[in-house]
Formats: sequence, structure tokens, C-alpha cells
Amino acid sequence: MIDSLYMPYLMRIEKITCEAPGVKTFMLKFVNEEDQNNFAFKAGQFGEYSVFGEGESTFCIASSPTRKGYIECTFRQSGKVTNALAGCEEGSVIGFRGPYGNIFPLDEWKGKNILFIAGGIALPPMRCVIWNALDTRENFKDITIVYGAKSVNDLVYKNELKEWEIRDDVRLVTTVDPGGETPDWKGEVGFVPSIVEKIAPSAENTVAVVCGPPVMIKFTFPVLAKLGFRDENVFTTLENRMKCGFGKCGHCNVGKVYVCKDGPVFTQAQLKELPDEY
Amino acid sequence: MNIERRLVRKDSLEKLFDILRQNKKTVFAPVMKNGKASFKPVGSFSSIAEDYIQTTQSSKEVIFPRVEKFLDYEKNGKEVSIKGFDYQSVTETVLWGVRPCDTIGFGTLNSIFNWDFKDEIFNARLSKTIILSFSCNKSDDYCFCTSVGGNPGSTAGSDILFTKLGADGDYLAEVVTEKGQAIVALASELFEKTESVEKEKFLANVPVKFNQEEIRKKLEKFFKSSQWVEQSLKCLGCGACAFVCPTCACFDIQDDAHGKIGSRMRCWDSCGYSQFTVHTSGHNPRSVQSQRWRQRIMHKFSYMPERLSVYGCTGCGRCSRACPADMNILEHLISIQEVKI
Amino acid sequence: MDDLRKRAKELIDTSAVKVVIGYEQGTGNKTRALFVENSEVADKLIFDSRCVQNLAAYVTKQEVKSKGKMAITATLPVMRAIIQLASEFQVNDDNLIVIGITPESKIIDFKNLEEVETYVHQFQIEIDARNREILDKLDKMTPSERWKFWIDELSPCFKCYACRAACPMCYCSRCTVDFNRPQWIPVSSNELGNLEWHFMRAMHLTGRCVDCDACANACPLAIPINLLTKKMIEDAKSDFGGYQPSLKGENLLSTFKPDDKENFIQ
Amino acid sequence: MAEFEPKIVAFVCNWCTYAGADLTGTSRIKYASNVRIVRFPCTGRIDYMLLLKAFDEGADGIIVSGCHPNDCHYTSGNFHARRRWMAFRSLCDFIGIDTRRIKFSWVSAAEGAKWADIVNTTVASVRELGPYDEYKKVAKKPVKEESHG
Repeated sequence: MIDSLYMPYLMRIEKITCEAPGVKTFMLKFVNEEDQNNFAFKAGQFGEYSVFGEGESTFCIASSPTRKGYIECTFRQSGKVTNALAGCEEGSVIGFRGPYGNIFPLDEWKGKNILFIAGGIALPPMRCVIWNALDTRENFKDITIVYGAKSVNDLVYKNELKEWEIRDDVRLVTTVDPGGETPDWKGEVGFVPSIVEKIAPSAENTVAVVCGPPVMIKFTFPVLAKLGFRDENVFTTLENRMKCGFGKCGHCNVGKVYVCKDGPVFTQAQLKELPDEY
Repeated sequence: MNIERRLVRKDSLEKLFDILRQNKKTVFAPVMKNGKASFKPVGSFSSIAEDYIQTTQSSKEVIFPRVEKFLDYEKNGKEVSIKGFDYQSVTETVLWGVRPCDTIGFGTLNSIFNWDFKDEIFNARLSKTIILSFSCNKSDDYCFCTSVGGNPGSTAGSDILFTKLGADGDYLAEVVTEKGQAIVALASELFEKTESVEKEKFLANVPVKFNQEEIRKKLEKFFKSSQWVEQSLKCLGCGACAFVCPTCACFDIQDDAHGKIGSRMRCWDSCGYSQFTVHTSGHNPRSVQSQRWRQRIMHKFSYMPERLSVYGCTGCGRCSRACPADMNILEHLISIQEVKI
Repeated sequence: MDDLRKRAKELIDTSAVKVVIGYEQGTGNKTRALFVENSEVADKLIFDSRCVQNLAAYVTKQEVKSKGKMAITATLPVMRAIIQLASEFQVNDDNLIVIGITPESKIIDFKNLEEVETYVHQFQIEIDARNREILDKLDKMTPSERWKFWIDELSPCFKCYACRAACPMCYCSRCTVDFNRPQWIPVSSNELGNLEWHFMRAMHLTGRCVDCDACANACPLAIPINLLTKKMIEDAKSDFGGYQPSLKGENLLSTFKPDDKENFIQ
Repeated sequence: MAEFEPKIVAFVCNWCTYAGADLTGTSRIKYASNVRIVRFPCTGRIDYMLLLKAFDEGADGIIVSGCHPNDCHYTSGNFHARRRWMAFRSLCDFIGIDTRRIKFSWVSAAEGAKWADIVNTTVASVRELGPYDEYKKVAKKPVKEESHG
């Protein structure tokens, strides 16, 4: 039987983790073992997750390709499909199409320092590449993670943040917006761009990966420029509305680019060539 | 293959139609309703409309239906079973009476659906469709095929192109593809050998109005022009232009649920809708109509030639005819060409 | 026509308004909306029997509204639409001047919307003879025949929403069909999706429709969708004594009378 | 073939008809079990689209019921509802939806017997009309066959 591009894999929800209010992580395994064996992806790629009867929703694969046998996704309950997903229980079967899109060029980053800057729910797209880098730690020099959220409650992957904090081969700086701290909060207090400016990482031989809400990105780019980062070395992901995931449905088209095909990973240099429609 | 030229007597067309029907082919042909011609499955030759310049909708619907089901699912507790597209359901279909500006559009759609990933469902429909087109012997002010690389007697995309030789004349049949030859083989006695015929004089005269290469070059630097706002002020933001267009292929993917069972399908969508690009957060990258109108033109005349090596317009003029606010694409393209940068 | 142009120029030159919305010669034999923002452009203004697009659809359009105070060339249906919009707080005397225009192309100067309302109230909303005939024909059918008629008529609808876009009363920034939680109307343009879309549209226009036929004129597929709203106008007449758009803002379906008469509630 | 059992969905208000239906039960009055009751705060809340949705999902008949005029818990919800029903019903009729399958009624909290009667007569009349195939055909028709409208 020939299947179409639109046929999803059936995935079983193995484990559900509540990350923050309205934010959940699903660990998904292929229902069909053969699908599992034929499946491969790289850091940065995304998929179309679906609840049958509700529709499909686009988000990244949040687990690292170095961890085999499953994929993970993290989403915030916000629309029709993510709400339906949030209502699923462990053991339920959902749909997944993918992987789609381009990748973070980890091969090109060998021998470099990596600076990860994430805000709020935008850590998941970065978690994949962070773990990928940490699992192949010998390939990179210093790894720094700056992660901020509105409040302590909104920080996702709290267990992993602890793990990264303990590790001595990665520097983790967490921050919450002023007013979002709790009495026993030990991290920074302040907006992500100003924390980046404060810790002032060296731009020398460093790539920066920035994911977060538009306003965070808008104010982080100039800080990075001031620190001497070149546009080609600053990476981010675009989150345009998508439907098909493979460059046909037209939704994510921005200028000559199909975000689902040419992205979601772009350098700041590439973004500067694009019309401001993302 | 070389184009074979044959002569089909005017009263042989009906015989050809009947032979197609006898061979169990579904024939889609223009039918008149409420004063508008549109493609419908047709059972008898007499119901085919004759006097029309252009159908209101393009014939793309036969290959890219407005609702296309991909899969059926059935839920059972936490389990789900799914059944994919039913390729057996795609049967041999004949498109009868298509204009050359429509047939060229199938090439464009083919580029969209196959430029990278291959869309098997589209391909299944395209490969099962036989395109019998008819040259245009009349045109109106909305037509501009000759400005976008087509012409009223273009064989591009057709399996057989018929050209009526004079008001009450017979037809020249140009057999373009093997699919066309297979049709000839079904009714070889109707396709007579003929001397070379000058078909040009029987074709509609559609003057060239602009140069699309020039437009494309101009658009490179035209993104920030105030013209988009001026042109689109009267645009009401409906999707009529996109839905009648032979090359517009944007779609949405939706589920249709009935209790435990349901299906997933794609349905037509339009970049002119305000909701087309809205993020779940509420952020809308193209929040005003001028941006959406710009996207429509840029996509057809700049992005598509760059990415897919085809232009997204066949000059059929349907969008202009269908527009409730008289947004005329030809007029707008000419005014873009005339702007000095 | 000269009067109209003169009036438009005056309004622009004296900065009374930023934009005058009127008609110009379109392509083919069509007319279309013209937005006069400087007085030279005013010479393009025309008015004749072809000018049937309901320009009131533009006064709620963000891009037009944001220009500043507007003036609008208004035939009777447009005036009705304006009053209805005013009753729904979409326009008011501070952001809109109405240039009335009679079928004989005579200009009527209105000082304010109240005067427009007074003018509008001289005329009842009446279904034209041609459509009345069709309605009568449909009335004589059995429900099953009507069902067949509508499923068939609506089947070509590909949900381009030109009817919604052209309707001055459909100004919601997010229409019921655009909601997916819940998904009130099936997105696909299948029989059910089309039926429910047009059903919902007709219900939302009940007591608000100004009978301008903009929806039917806009439909690229010539589906007689205005029959639905016309029927609702007729029934409003027999059930509730009819309605007129009114600045008092008492819409038929947002008000009631304790003694409304029906014959079907047990 | 088993006898056709109509599926009836009843949209009722919380304060009168639902309480009335409750009384039917506590009074041990038997009535047809074909009805599925959906409770609303007020008839004014019963969106007409919900009635169409009931048909979409396979209902053969519908009952809509609430407080008698002047008895509305919210003063005027049922008056608003009445106007909407009048409009809704005439649009249904015009589009060809079988209005014999939609029963509107006022049933107070004291009218347990009336509720039983409304249900029984509705079930009987819908049973006579048979399954609402006309609507079901449109609602459930597979998508692929519709693509060439």
C-alpha cells in the first residue's frame, strides 16, 4: 500500500510530565516497531502532532537525536489541538508526522563555544540541541545556557535545570522577570537581554542560539551585536503558522522562504534578508 | 513526442463524447447554471455549455478538490486505527472543454505539489486525468494569457487541443501526449488525417499587456512600495480570487469528527484571509489587507519563479472577473510595471 | 454628478473629512469603490444605476477607518446600513458624514445621523417583485423539495466568504466560522459545512439585514443566498411587524415583547 | 429489522423544565426513554447552532423547553429565546429542515406530567416520521464524494 505524505505515524504516550502551568512534556514511542527503526531526525527539526478528531499542531521535537527509541515534545495548552493533547492520558495513541525542516548545524559548531539563550516556553526547541551538544560534549568548548521565564513557576524542565546546574561542564544562568521570584529563588532577577549583557559572554569563537518570545528576541539581538557576535553566528527558530510541514500549503511562506522547508532554524543574517512577516 | 494533427468533424465531437462515456470515463465539462459556467460531471453531450469565454472556476478542482480526504480514523479507548488515502477511488477522468490558460495551470500546480516532497494524492489524480482542451476563439478585457507566456491556442498541458476552424467549422485536433493518443485510439475513425492547417487565424486576439520578467525584476525592490496599500484599500479580504484561480494551491488541514470515527482532510485556504497567518498567540505577521494582497502578487510573480521556476499566473483573468470589489490583477500589474523605481 | 464631486472636494479641502468613499468607473462594465483623499481624485467620482456595491462595508474596515473621519456616498441601502452600524456603535457623527444620494443622483446633505435616520424611515424595506416571485415559488414547495433546492443551490459554494466580506453588517473581527473551539461550522465546503454557514449567516442577519443584496452580488458563483435573508425579512414582518434600522439600537433579536405571538410552543 | 427507535435530544432550562423532568421521575410517571436531556442555565442560553449540531450528530428529533413566559429565573431569558425560536423555526422551514421534528414547549417545575406527555408525543410523532435520513445523509456523507460539487 502506498501512503500519502499526510499519513501520520501512530505514537503512544509513554509518559506525561507537567513542566509548568499549562505546559506538558510527552514521551512518545512508535506504536509500530518498524516505524521506529526507520525513523531518524536531527536537532532543530519539528513535526505535526495530532489528536484524531481535533487536528494537527506544529511543534519541535524536544528530545535529542542522541537518545534513541523515543521522541519527546513539550507544548503549552493554547489552542484547539494543544488543549486536546493536554487532555490525553498516558497510554493514548496520537499522530505524528515528521521530521520536517532544517537543523542546527552542530557539525559546523565543532570546536566552538555555544551560548544558548531561551525565554519561557521557547526552551523546548532548544532542549533538543542542548542535550545533543551535552551528549557529544567533547565536540564543543564552553557551553553556557541563559534561561529566563516570567516567574519561577513558569520555568520548564525544572529537573533538567537542576541537572545542568550540577554539571561542571555547562554554565547555567536562570532568571525570572522582576516580581516573578520566590523567597527562596537563587537565580537572577531581570529580563533575559539584560542578564545576557551582565554576564557578557565572549563572542570569540562562539555561536549563540536564541529562542524566545518576539520581544525577548528583539532586545537580545542588539545585546549580542554589542558583545561582538556576528549575524552569521546568531541562530534562532521561527514559529510561523504551519499546516503541511513540507512547503506546499503556503501558510509559512515569508518572502522567498518556506519556514517549514528552509527553517525553522535561521541565522540572524538570514532573517535580515527576509521581509518582516514572521 | 511530436504533435500529431488530425481533423475532427464538428458533428463527431458528440460521438467522441459518447465513446468516452461508453469507456466508463467520468467526463467533467462546463455546464451553465445561474448564468455561470462551471465544470461538472456530465452525462450527455447536450448539457455541455458552449457559449462562454471562461468558466467561473478553474478546472483545478478535478485534480485538487476543494476538500480532499487523506485518512479515516477510528478510536477505540486509547487505541486508534487509521486508514490512508484510497487510491482506488481515483478513476479515469476526462476534462472536456478546458481552456489553454487552465491546462498550463496544471503544470504550475504540479510544481507546487512536487517541488520537494512528492504529493502522491495529487499525482494520482493528475495521472488519471485526460485533458481535452479547446482553444479560445474569443476573449475579453480580463484575459492576458499572452503576457504570462501562454496563448489562446497553446498546447501546453493538454493531451489533445481542439481548435474550432471558423464559426461553424470543423475542429483541428492536436494530439500532444500519449494519453491523447490513447483517446484517438478509442475513436480513430473520428480523427481524420489532415493537411497542415493555419489555426492562428481562428484564435482570439489577446494583446500582450506587460512583460512578466520585468515585473519580477521590479518586485525585487517593490516590497516596501506604497502601491500595495493604495491597490488593496478596496479589497474586502474574501477568498474568491484564490478559489477561482487555476494555480492557487494554499490549503488548510482539518479533522472532521463524528464520535469515535472521523477523517482528516485538506481544504482550500487563501492567503487573503486575515486568519491565514495568525499564530496561536494572536500575533499576526500579515495583519492588514495590503500585506496579504502583496503576498498574493509577490508569491505569484516573485517567490514562485524563484523557488519553483514557474510563475503563479496563467492570465486567465478569473480573479478579476470574480472580485466583488473589482480588484483587477491586470490593471495592478500594469501599474507596477509603469512605476519608476 | 458634479454636485457629488463638488461636495467631496469641499469636504476634503475644508478638512472636514480625511477620506470620501464613493464610486468610480471600474474595469469592464463594473463600478467600484473610490477613496478620495485629495480633491483632484474627486473628479473620478461617478454615480449611476450600476453603483450597487454597499460601500458601508468599508467604514468598518480597519485600513479605511484608520485614515480618520470619513464621508460616504450613500444610496438608501447604504444609509440603512450606516444607521444599523451606528446602532451597533460602529460609526457615529464624529467619524462619519453621510452624503445621501437619491436614485435620480440628487445629493442630500445630512447634518447628522439622526437626519439620515429620518430619511431612511420614510421607506419600508420591501422585497422586490422578482425575488418575491421566487420566494412565493419556494413557499409552495414541500419542506423536502426546499431542502433539495437549497442543498443543490449551496453545493457549488466553496466558502470564499465574499458574501461575508461584502456585507456591511458582517464586520466582526472574528467570525463564528473562524472559531475552532468549539468548531461551530465545519471548515470544509461540503454540503453540511455550506448549509450551516449560510444558515448561521442568515440567523445573524435576522433583524439587521438592510436588503442591499451585496452578498448575492458578491458571490462569484451567483448563488441566490440573499433569498435566505429576504425570507427572514418577510417573516420578521409577519411575526414582529417588520423592522427598520434605528439609532435607538433595538435589534429585533436582542429585544422582545412579552406578547410576541407564536403558534408552535406547547 | 428492529423497530426504529428515534433519538431525541432535549435542550432544557435548569430552573423549570429540568426540575419538571425531575418531578416526572419522582412522581414515578413512565415516559419514553428515547430522550437525552441536556441542561442549560436558561433557554436564552440555548444557541440555535446547538440544535443543528444535534441533527449533525444523528438526532431524529429535538425538544427545546424552558420556563413559561413571565416565569424565567432570569426575568426575560425565555422571551429572548422565544423570538429566536420564531426566527430559527421559520429559517428551518425555509431551508427545508423538518420542523415537525423540533418541539418547543414550556414546562414548569410543577408539570411533571406535561413533560412526560411532551416526550411521549414527540417520540411518537418522530417515530412515525422515521429516521431523519435526509439530514443524516448530508451530515455524514463521506468527504471524498463531495469534492466535485
